[in-house]
Amino acid sequence: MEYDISQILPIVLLPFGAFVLNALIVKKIPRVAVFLSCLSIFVSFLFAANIFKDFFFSKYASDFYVHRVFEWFNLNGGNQTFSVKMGIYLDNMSSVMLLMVTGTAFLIHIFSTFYMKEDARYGRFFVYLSLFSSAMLGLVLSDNLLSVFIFWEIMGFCSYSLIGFYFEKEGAGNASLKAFMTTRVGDVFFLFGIIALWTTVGSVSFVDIYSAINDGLLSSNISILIWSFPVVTVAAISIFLGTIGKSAQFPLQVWLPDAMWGPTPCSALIHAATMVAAGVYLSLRMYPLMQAGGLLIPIAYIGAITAFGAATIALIQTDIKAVLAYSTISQLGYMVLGIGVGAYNASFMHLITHAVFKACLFLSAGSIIHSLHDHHTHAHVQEMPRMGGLKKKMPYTFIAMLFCTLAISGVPLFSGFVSKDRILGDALLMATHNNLYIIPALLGFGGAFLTAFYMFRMMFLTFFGEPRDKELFDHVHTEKLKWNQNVPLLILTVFTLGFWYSGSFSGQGLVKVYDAKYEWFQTLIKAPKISEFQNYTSIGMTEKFTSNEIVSSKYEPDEGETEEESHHAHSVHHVGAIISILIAISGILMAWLMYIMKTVNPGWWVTTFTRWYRALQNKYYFDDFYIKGVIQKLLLPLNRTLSFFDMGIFDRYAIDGWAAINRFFYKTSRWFDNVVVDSILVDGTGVSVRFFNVLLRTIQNGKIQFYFIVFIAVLAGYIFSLKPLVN
Amino acid sequence: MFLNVVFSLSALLTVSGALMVVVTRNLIHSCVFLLMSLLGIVGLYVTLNADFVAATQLVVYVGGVIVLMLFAVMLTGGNNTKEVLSRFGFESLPLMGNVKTYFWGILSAITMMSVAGNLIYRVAQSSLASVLEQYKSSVDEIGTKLLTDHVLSFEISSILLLGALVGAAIIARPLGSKQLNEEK
Amino acid sequence: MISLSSYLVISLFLFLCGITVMIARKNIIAILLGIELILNASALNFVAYSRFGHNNIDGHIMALFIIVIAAAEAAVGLAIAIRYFQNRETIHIDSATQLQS
Amino acid sequence: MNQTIVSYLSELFAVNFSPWVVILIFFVAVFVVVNVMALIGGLATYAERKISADLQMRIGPNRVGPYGLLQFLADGVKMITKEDTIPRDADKFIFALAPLLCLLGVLATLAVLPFSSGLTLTDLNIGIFYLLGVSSLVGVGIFLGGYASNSKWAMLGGMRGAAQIISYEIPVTITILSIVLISGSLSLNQVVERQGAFPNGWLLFHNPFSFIGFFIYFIGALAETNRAPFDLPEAESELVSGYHTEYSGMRFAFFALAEYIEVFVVCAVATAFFLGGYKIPFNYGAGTLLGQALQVAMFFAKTFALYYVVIWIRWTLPRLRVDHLMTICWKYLTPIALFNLVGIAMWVWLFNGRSLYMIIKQALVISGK
Amino acid sequence: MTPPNFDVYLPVALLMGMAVAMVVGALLFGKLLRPNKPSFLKQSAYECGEQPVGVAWSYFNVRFYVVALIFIIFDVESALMFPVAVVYRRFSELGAGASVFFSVLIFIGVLVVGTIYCWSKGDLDWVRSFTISKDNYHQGREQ
Repeated sequence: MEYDISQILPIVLLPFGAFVLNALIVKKIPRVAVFLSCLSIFVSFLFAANIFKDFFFSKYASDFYVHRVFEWFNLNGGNQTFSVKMGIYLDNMSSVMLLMVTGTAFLIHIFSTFYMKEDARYGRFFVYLSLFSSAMLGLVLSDNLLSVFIFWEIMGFCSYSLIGFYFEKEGAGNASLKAFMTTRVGDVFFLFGIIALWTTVGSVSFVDIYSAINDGLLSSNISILIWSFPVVTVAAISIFLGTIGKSAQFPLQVWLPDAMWGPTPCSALIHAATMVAAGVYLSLRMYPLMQAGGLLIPIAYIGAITAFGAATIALIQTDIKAVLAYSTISQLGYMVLGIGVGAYNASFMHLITHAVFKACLFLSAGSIIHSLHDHHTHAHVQEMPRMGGLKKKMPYTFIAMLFCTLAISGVPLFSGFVSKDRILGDALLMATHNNLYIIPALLGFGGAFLTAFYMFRMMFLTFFGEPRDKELFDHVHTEKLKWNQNVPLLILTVFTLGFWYSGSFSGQGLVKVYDAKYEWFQTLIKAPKISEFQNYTSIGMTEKFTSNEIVSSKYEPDEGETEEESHHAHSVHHVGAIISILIAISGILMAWLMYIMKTVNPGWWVTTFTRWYRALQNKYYFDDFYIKGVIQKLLLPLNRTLSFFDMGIFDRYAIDGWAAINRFFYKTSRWFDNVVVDSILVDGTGVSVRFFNVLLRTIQNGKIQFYFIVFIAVLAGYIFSLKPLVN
Repeated sequence: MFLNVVFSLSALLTVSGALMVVVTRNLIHSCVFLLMSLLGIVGLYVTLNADFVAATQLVVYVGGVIVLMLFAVMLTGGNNTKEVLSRFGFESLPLMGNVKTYFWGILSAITMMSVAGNLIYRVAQSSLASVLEQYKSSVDEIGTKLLTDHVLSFEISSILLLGALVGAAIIARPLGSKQLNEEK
Repeated sequence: MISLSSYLVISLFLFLCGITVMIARKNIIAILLGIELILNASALNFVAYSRFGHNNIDGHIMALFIIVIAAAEAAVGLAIAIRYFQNRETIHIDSATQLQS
Repeated sequence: MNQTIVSYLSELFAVNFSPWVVILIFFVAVFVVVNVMALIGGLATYAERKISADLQMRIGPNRVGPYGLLQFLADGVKMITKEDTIPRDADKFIFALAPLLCLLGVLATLAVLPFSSGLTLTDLNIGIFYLLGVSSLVGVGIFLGGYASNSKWAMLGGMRGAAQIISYEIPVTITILSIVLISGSLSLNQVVERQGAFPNGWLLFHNPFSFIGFFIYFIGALAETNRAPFDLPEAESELVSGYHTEYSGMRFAFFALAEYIEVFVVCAVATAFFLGGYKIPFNYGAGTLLGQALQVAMFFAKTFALYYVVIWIRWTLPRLRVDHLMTICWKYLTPIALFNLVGIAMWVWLFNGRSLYMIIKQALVISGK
Repeated sequence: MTPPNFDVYLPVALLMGMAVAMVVGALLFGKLLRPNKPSFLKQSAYECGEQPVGVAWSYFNVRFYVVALIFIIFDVESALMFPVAVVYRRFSELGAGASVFFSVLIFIGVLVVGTIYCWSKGDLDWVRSFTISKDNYHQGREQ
């Protein structure tokens, strides 16, 4: 299966070209710019679909990757040359990811043409979107950490400018700044990890890193200050910190809710499909590193904590987008938990499914917000308490949102169930093996319950019951099927069904890879077997196939287990599936009791657990902690001390002293310059030149006749000097 | 015998003409004396059996160059541009254009004369076959040489003439008033 | 008796007169006259040598080319003199000391 | 090879003259020729007046002598008895020199005129070139004459005259050059010898280019001799009398004489170059003095015919404007003359110098066979 | 050492001498006959009866020079062409006609190029240079 690079590169280059072109023409003809963006992303979607088709139907789909490399630049660093090879790394995971990203991005583009229609900066939004999509696709296709980092930062910039898209609002500006800064914290560590890997491996290419891990190159120690750690641990921690920053994990999740200031489609793009997924994607790519670094358990803890805590905060949110934001955080937490418990395949699956239904959810919220227009404040309404009973007004959005909610809350037949259930099942399995995993597993199950609860709370508050704001409700038009409002939602809705991913409702399936025995996701996505990358050269083109044999279908990410182990795993997974189904149903039931039947009064909870409630309202005081604690108590004093050192000590003594020394020297040199150079050398030269000038000017007068006299004199001398002719 | 007469006459003409060219101050007179001296040279050529060269001298110089000179003199204001006697350039050197000048000129002339006398002496010493053939036409020989041996210089001289024509025409072309104002 | 040296002496005299004119006169046209004298002296030398030397005609041809060159030189030189006079109302040689008009 | 009258006589009488006799013969011949020329010049004035009177239906001079034939002698006497005034601020030296130069230039051209195959004074083998060079003295003379008499009219006339003469020397020279290409010699006798007695042998009808060249030469010659319609230098209606405004008496006479003799000379050259010169049919009386006399008569007859044409033109055509004069010279005559030169060069190259008549004859003969 | 029949040049010398003699003799002879009463008016230059103003030797026009320039170039050209013309026919009869013809053609063509240049630049026409050189003359006088 020979791959031509011209089939792969357009996926990145088309949106980027659209970005460049639009940046030029957007001021003049914004509509053309919009059309170009949509067209470019659609064409790259076609390319991605073509690639996915090849991977899907290839006999070698089990394990195959394309690797195109060319030398980018070559530094001489440390003890070895640092050769960065800009390259394309395309394997099963990338192909699936490409399909997901381009598809959702295309639908989001389409929806944006509806949502941003009346906006003043209609075209500019699409310029950002194009750049953003191209950056994400480039990250998916890039084969080394450095280019990953570059695209990563481009996405950071795009998220900054998209979150701050309505920069007239003060909150938007702050939110964009906050998002930028917070992700920077992670990116610094990420860069540090890259450097650490480079100094050890001498390359930043994935495959080189894999082979280096396999050869145990990374077990050498790197010394930070006085302590020394093994490189692999340091690199794993740093890169995972990058993931934390990017996909809003536990300590650094604060930026994501504020990022809701941006327009809703960009929220859908950033916080559902692409950017936050990029962190998880990086962690998955670096899964062998995490494994080798022994980092799985902390990752599991962080993921579980994030999932549960975000879910708890989401319970009391009244802003529809805030609910979605926290649900996003918690779902990302599930993915990270999946990585932690070694459910590589399931985690990636949850990434995909979550991307689909969360994009759909955001878009639905967008269409709701767009249709709810307050005529007093001339603003769109996002508050759930003012909604309600919208089911009759906007049926299509209702259908889409209902399906997505069912999916996210893990109801069977839906995609969320398949992926989340597998993660939880693996967590449970690991818990049976290792006691340390008990807490993450429990937190995961609790988070699932809460997820079901608050999602349906949102549903009920939005669509069911009586309209609480009558006037607002009356202004809403009954929606008709519009190609750029509802059709993208419905298309996404179709893909929230579970069997697309794992054929059957509860397991292996109908949809299979071509002549594979088991379901396609299981077959395609595997943890990279680093033993295959050894003595592998990453220069030039590489296409690697393994044999045709399809590995045995077990939910375990790592294979080669004995029979009873796999049987045990089967049983555990069945248990986990049953538990999560029960949990989901109970959560939905509770929401129903609270907000439809009104038998359970939410106020009671509030009054009973007041402090918890306040803590939740303040998001566990994270912002206060960061602002009051970290920034004011830590950074500002540090800043002051630094400035004192800088101004008081360094400036006064070092710089002023240096200046004093210089002054002394310049005085002496000025004296030297004036006396010796000017008055002796320069003027002396001038005097001598004038002297010779006076001498030569008299000879060099333009008088031809004088020259002639000289010529005659010379001739006479010559003739006198002739010797007599010999005869 | 007749040859000697012609020779001495034309030599006298030449020498006196050249001397007058040196001495006289009037430019037109200088041109006329130059013409005289050139006619004398024509006579000398004739005594040297160089009849064609003599005729060429007559045509080119008498017909062309002298007329050109006269025109140029008239164009530059005839001879009523008084010859300013200015310093020669060095303070140490004498004024030019007066007696001292001629003193210097004659001094240099004497030096050159001695040099040339010494040269002539050597030439006379060197045994030159001074047998003179019959008088015969030089035109055919010159034509043959021009077409065989010296054909290249023959053509190149046409290039030279072209350059002289174009260059002199460009230099001497009367200026438009605009150009003149620019030059002011 | 007519011999080579008599012609040489005449041409030498012409040459010296030319040099004297070139040195003494301050008028550009007069200097051109001197140049003509000098050129004629050289041409006369050529012809005299071609007559009294081993008798071949090349000396005549040299004289011809000298005349050609003299004509061209006179043409260009006088043109320069005229232009100079047009630019500044004189053709005094000593006022022609800088290279720009 | 160099035919002179002395060599002809020595051949005729089969004797060798001693140098003094040679000089004597030459002196006599030259004296005769010069006086004849002076006579011709004088008669030319009379003829001019008579012919003009005839053309204008007047009578003309008829008092002095039979038919006023001695008028020119009377004029000569008048001239020689006139007081010659020299302007106060004239350049005396050049004022005296100018007529001498004119006369010198004109008389020196007489040396090479082929009056007959034997009786020509001398037949230089650079004849025509020598003639051109010497006649260019006239231009200098006219210019100096104009310059010396410190008068505006004279100055203008002198400048014009010099410019006109040197300008019209170009087409004349080039035409003569093209004729030399055919005849292959510079000596006028040779040129005449190459022609035939009958018009089919003349160089005029040698080929079309030479036919054109004859007229170019004739116009140029008219202009060179300051004859009407080219008498700009002495245009009495514009410049009072041109370059000899200030001349009076004998000095003026020299100018006039030089002009009339020059007209004769150019006519003679035209005769020798184009009209077969002294050739008489069947070369009658060859080798005898009678034959020479006939040749001289033939030569003079042709020349006087041309002279008559010149006078006729003068009294027929109006005078040109000066810019028209220059335009005719530089923009018509010179290019045509150059074209003629190239054409004749090609003719000589292609037909080996055979004349048109001979080519046609050979063609007829060949076809006749 | 007089080479034989050098005396072909004798008539030339005699003619020149006769010309000189004619002029001088006539003037001397006339001196005996003619009156000599110079007066102021008689000796003043003729200016249509007016008092002559200034001197006639004033600045003249460049067109004269340009004409003389082109003339001398053609003169030299003809001087070089004459010997070639003399032997031209012989060469062509010897069969070297083509080469000789083309060498002559080149020689003339180069000069024709120069003439065409002067023509195109207007050096050959009289009036233009007159109109231009008139104010040139005034410019010269103003300085």
